[in-house]
Amino acid sequence: MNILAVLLALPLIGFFVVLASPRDSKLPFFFAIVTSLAAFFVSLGLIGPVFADPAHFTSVLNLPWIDSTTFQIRFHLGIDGINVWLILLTTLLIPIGVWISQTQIRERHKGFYALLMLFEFGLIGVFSAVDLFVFYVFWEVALVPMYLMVGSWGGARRGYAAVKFFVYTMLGSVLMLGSIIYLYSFTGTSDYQGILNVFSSGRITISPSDSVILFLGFFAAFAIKVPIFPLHAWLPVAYVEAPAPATFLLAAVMSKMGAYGLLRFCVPLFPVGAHRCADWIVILAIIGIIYGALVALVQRNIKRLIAYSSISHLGFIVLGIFTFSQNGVDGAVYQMIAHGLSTGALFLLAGTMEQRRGSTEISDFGGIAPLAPGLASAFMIAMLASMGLPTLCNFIGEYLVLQGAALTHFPWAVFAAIGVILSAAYMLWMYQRTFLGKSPEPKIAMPDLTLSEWVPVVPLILFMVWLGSYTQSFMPPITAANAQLLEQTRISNEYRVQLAAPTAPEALHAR
Amino acid sequence: MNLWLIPLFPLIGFLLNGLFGKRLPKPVINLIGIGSVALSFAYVLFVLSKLYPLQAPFSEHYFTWIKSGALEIGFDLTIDRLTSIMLLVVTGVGLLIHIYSIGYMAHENGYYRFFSYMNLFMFFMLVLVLASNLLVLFVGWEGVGLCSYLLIGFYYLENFANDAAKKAFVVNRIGDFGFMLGILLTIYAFKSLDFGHIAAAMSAMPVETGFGILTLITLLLFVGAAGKSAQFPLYVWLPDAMAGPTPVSALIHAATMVTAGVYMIARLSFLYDHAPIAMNVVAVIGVFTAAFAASIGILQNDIKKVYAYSTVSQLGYMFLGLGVGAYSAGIFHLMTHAFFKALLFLGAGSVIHGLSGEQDLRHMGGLAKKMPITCWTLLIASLSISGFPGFSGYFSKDAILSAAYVHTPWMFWVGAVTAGMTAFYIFRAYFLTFFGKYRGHEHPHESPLVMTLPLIVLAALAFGGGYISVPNWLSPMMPFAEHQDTTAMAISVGFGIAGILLALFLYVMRPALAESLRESAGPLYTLIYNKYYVDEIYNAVIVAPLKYISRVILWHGVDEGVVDGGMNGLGRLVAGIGGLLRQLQSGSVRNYATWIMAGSLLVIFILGLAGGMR
Amino acid sequence: MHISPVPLSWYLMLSAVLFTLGVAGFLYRKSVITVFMSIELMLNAVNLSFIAFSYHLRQIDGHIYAFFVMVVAAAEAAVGLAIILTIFKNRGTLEIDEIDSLKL
Amino acid sequence: MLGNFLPHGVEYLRFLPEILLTVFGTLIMILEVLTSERQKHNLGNLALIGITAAFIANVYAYSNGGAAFQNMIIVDAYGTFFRGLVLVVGFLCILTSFSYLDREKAQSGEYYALILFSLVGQCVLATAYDLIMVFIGLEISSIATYVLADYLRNDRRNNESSLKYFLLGSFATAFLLYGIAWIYGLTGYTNLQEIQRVLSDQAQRPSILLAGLAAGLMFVGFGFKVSVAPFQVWAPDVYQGAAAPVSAFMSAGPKAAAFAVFFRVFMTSFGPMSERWMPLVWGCALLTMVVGNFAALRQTNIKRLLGYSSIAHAGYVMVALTARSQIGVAAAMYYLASYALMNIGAFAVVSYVAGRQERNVKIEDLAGLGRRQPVIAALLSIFVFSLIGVPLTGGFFGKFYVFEAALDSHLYWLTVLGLVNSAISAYYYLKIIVAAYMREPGPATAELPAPAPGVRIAIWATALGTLALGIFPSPLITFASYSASALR
Amino acid sequence: MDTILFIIFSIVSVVCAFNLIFQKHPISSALSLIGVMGSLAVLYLMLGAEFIAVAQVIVYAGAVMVLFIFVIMLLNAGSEHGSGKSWFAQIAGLPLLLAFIGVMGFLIRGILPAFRGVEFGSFTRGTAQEIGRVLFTEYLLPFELTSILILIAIMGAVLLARKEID
Repeated sequence: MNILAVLLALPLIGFFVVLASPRDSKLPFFFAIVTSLAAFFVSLGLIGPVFADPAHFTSVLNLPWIDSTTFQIRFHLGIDGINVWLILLTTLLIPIGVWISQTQIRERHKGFYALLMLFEFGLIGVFSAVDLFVFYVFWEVALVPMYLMVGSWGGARRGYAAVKFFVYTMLGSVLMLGSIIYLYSFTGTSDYQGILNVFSSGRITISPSDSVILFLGFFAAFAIKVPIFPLHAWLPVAYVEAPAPATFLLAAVMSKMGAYGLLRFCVPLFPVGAHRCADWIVILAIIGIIYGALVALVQRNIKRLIAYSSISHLGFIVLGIFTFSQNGVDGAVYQMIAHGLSTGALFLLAGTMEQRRGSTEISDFGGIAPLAPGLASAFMIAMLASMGLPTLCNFIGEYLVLQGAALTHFPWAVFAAIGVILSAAYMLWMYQRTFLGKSPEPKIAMPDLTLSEWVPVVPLILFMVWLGSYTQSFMPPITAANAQLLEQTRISNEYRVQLAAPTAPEALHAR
Repeated sequence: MNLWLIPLFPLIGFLLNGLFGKRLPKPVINLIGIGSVALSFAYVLFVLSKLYPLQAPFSEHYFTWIKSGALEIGFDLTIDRLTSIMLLVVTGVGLLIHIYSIGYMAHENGYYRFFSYMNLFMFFMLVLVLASNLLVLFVGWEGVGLCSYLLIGFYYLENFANDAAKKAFVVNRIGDFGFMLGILLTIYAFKSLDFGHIAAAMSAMPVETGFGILTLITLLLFVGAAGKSAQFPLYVWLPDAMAGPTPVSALIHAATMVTAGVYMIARLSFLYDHAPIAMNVVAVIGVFTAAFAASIGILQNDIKKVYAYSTVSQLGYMFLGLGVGAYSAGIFHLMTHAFFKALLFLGAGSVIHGLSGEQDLRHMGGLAKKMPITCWTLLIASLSISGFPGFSGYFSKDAILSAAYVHTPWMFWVGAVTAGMTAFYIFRAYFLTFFGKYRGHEHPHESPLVMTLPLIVLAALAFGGGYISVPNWLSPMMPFAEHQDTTAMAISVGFGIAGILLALFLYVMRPALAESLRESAGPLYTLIYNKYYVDEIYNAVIVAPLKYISRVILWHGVDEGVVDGGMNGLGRLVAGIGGLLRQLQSGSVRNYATWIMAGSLLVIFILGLAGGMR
Repeated sequence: MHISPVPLSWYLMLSAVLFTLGVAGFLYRKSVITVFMSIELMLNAVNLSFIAFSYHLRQIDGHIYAFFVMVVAAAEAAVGLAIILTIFKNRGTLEIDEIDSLKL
Repeated sequence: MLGNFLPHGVEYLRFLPEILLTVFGTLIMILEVLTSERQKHNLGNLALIGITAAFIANVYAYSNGGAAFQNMIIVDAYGTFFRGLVLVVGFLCILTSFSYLDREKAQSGEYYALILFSLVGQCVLATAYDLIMVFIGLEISSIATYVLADYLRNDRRNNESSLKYFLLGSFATAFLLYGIAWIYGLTGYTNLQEIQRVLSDQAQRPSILLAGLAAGLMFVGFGFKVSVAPFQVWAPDVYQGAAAPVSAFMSAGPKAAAFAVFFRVFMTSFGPMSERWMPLVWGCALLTMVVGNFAALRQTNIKRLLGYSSIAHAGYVMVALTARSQIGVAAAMYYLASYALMNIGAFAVVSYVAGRQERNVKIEDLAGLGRRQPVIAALLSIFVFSLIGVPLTGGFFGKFYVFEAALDSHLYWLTVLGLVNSAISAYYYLKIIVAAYMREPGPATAELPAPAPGVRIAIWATALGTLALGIFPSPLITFASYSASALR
Repeated sequence: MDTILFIIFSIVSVVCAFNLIFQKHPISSALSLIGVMGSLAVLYLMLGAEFIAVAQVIVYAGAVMVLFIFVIMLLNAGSEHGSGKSWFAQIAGLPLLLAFIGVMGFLIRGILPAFRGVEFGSFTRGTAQEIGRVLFTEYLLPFELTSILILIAIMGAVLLARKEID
């Protein structure tokens, strides 16, 4: 019995079971938490094979799906060093999302849990898809439940936020769909490895210009999802309006879909295009890093601030990917996980604060550290992590990204590092205005974290420390897989300052 | 040899106090907090005794921390002669200050928090010291920064404390920016961060005459050092850092953390030796900072501020020493400074404690009788920092100055004058505190034994510390030409004594004269009194514009205006087009027929006419 | 006696003209009934083309078409007029421009 | 000499579905007189039986297909596909009609008879192999639909919709006829195959311009029936005005049939001159998508919104025609099938929510449907997401198929623009979801009765069908691409 | 001879058509339409379509138009009074029509090859007998289908036009 199949089936089963269970009872929650936890433990089984052979797809699921005269599309999923941790991140965070939903969500729990299950189904699919068509399918499948969660349980402007979120994503993904279809009609397959084989066999060659166009098609979808600088307009409003669990998952997991796609598909499939555009993308990423930080500096709302800060952090990921250097890419992958944990924790705690205060306006808080020391320290740790303090997870990712950038093109590192300074500035300022100082009159009721609220926080913190202090339990498969990936794109420029321009003749055979 | 145990004890202390301290009684907290430090102090002694004479560095590899491609960074600890000094200073002085804190913090709430933070600090400081590669050092580096943030902001209900803490962290981050870039370039240049590797690689490389990669690396690292060790222009956070409890000022902002920059450069001496340009920069910044801070110190009225500026100034001396190539002298001064400056702060703390929180010199005076021990120990400290012959400061400072004299005379002269200023303001503070008649309203009383005992021990060190010849101990690592230049010595000592006498004259014999001088100085006085308006300038030139740009231009302008507004505008445009197209649906059959007619004409035209005769 | 032949194109031209006039009627008349009549005119024009072509081709299929068109026209007339009746019953007008409540 | 004109039995067999439909239709008309008011819906059941029988006959006819009645009709896979499609459409529409007619107190046999007869016309269109059959079939289907559109003759909206449909329809038919006249005059044939032969034959082929004229005039006629811009103007008004089940029927059945014959004529008869009409179709496809989607953005009336959306979807199908390839035809077939399902489903929900005399047809009238009728709302969202083109629904795979065909024919820009269009369309479709799930319940949904069995069955069937087409498309693809090879 | 007849009746038909458009009252329009049909019948005859010509007169002018006039009487539709609406038709209509006729003219006169002229009596197959034969052999199916068409028409007409039951 294929473990990946089980992993994929569990949330789906959970979805239907939750739907079937009676509305006003604890059962939906029960089924949701059980299935999601089960999924988590099942997903642990993915690690072993990956460590054994990180550079290739393991625990592969490859079934015929659409098998007709016109289309042959196989339901092809697989796990390698790049996506294994993302899947574990998903399976870890979904139960947490379910757990906090029982307090954070006030009405219609059943529907919410069902959507969460569907969401997990979509995410696991997105992260493990090997076939482009399958990838696109899951991509949208993950989008829909999130849209419904934001729109149905969100804040005052939920409708606006949800539609904006959906339409933005849709605009990007249709262009990706275009590229996928083109690849299909061009190579006769939509299978990632199949396409790579076709290209590497040299039977079919893309012209550099086509490579660029196709690349941009994919890039549009991923850039909006990440989001990269000028395309981020949907993000703040979505993060602010979404209900706490949705924001938590949106920021922690869903924002990784884009980055993952960039790394998994954009770069290896269209190395020429990637190289042609790399400089521009890096510039955008760096602008995003600094810009997001500066805008975060002056936000008046906690969730907005974190939202902009994650624009800044995600810039690092994109930067790392497009340095095409081992360190940069490793850092990018690591940063995906790290950002998922730290920003997730921040939003989670912001959610509990919102629950207590009924608002996330910074001006509504202040001096709550003595009232809720536990909350304050937990928030502090998450904040330090996202500030990139050593021994906490983000530092590793950011350092490696910067290292890769420095080895590729030093000035990039210089500009990117500015973001690190600013992150301290806005985070500490927010923390000071929220937790420290004299508490505002009239006194606000701010009970400390309850036991059930600690439950989700503790594992997150533990993982932050673990990822930050002992990376060897996570890094080896990532490095190996990335090395393989960079090898495929033949652009592993370790310790090379200037980016080697793709040599035209071979570039045609986009191996 | 299990070096890792050294930092481990404080870490455990931190975890215990941090997690359970709230429920623990004070004695247990003390036991944990101080015991952990005592243990690591003891263990340091044990290790050193085992490793003596420590000819070659002793390293231990524990695990690979980061491995990505060819880049591999291990979590390694190293101990060598340089480290040994730092270890002793950190754990020893640290222990004393911990003990002192029992008395000083007795009545503060958040007692357990204080000790857990202190222990955490000790942990990171020890990691910093023991680190055998730049990245592990950076871990400690950032960690102590964090702890200083936490401890400066210990009184987190007071916004000035929070502001000071934030300022400290952010300014340090600016330094770390340089440090991080330096690390990145080091990898680029040496493919490794390990001190051993770099040293080995360096021995092969020639001295860099022009401005090359080494100079760049060293300068970037120096930016980090300047941030951590409060050198111009990044010194601004240190005076504000006095917002924290006095033991914190003593431990972190006088004895240990602020000297990390000095330590780091000394640690990388082999690198700096190859980058003369960078060396000169270090020296110039150092000597300038020394003089600059000293001049500000003259007119401060807050006793802790006076000592804070003196710390800045003394750190300047150390950098001067490093810059002129006398690393060991720098480290020497680092050590003695740790003793006497810690003593000064603890003494000041004792005074403040005695006056239940009063810090303003203008409300002190005549305390000599009230608190004799404090008075005498502070006298020793003041003489020592003034470089009075026979006291520890005398040896270390003169080691530096004579080296400077050999290297570049003008630096020596500035340093000597600064020595005078130092002596002056230190004794100004001393006399204003203990001499004349009492100007305050509190009821001064001597501090308890638990506080005075550390004073006495430190006094002993501040006096005798100079007889430990650090340069010799370090000579195998950083050769130091021992050239006792008597003239230079005499000059600086002269300046020192002159300063003391002037202070005596102005603040003990003729207090009125000080007032009249102040009148006569006029604008110069106000300029210095307001610390050259540096903070104001920073605020006006950097902070305010940054906030303005971020809020008005970037957020409201670009983000809401262009990025979001642009997209929404596009949406509105599309909807507008849609609105126009809807107008086709006028509902009138005849119009519809007209459209169909038009369409058919179009179609016939395309199919029936286009292309002409074919 | 010899009879001068009429060019076929004249017939086609006539049919085109009549067709156009039918369209013109549709566009410019304002009474539903007359609009409907103009449609009939168009159909007649088309019939003329059919007949003319079938003459040219020496076939009678065109005639058949014309015949079917008539049948269809009759059927349409029945239904169409019935619809017009309902309109008139509910609105009391035949002004085509008044019947524009469904729009935009 | 009449002998060779006598139809053989097999020819009747090939025509059996139409015959059955006619028989049942007539039967219903007769029984109409005999049945009492509350027995009327049995006539509906009878109609359902008739359609089922016709469907079976259709399959049977396919099993021994071929031309019949002097090549008047041809029973090939293509025709069979569309026959089956329109029959399914009719079946579903009748299912949704029961409760509707009850609600409007307008239960009567004529309604069902008319649907059956118009189905006859559509079946004829699906299999027509001669322009005369095209004309007659079109008229049968249209006239029946005119009457259906005005079925609630006391409803002003019905009247107006019917009148507009009727006048403009006849107007367009005149153009079609004129085109037929010309092609007949130029080639001397009205049989599609023969026309193709003549047009592709260098020796006797007429001037391309005149052929173009004929093609253009016929394009106008077909374009009108399938609501392709610039001949789409009637669609929103008519769909808004007619009774919801009728709108559903009109937007699915006649449209599919018209597309069937449209493709058949242009791929077969005018195939030889496809180079010439391709640019035109290209432009029309784009224009149709743009007009349909953009005009819908500010729409507030759901039925009208669906009208615009039907225009937009016609545009996507036209993209498939632009590809001028077998895969294009297959894609169009697939698309029309999935569109029929999701569209009928959406209309069914609308007609259910609309209430007596369709008072609640504004989008905000759906407010709170998600809480009042969670199941219906969920199914509605399936339809909406399918209309948007979200994966695992037929709508998505239809789009994928269509644009795959387009790219195979190197229509890059059309593909990109079409995809962007489909993204824009998400905006107005989502308004439905927003209303159904993200608004507090409004008065319209407050006193909503549970859906009648007929409606429920129809909605479930369409929803499951939509999902099935999205998740297991293989069988239909295979059949479609096989049928497409019939057009040559 | 043919030419003269053609000219006369074509002019008559065109004039009647114009009249149909310019008359304000439906009745007169209807009458002018009958005029068109009559003259067309003659032209059919000249083209050798006897049966169609007769059918034209009987079915069209006879039955259909009578139906029209009957309805006009029934609704006693008065002469129409223009309204400012559908300005688009008013403005764009004429140019479009001119363009249309222009295009048709160009195609018919310019592109269409000159066929053999029309001579009365040279094509005589348009007899009832011929038509009947073809109708019941080749065109059997459409002919049968028209019966359904008529059926629908009757049903629809009854359905829509009958008095209210209630």
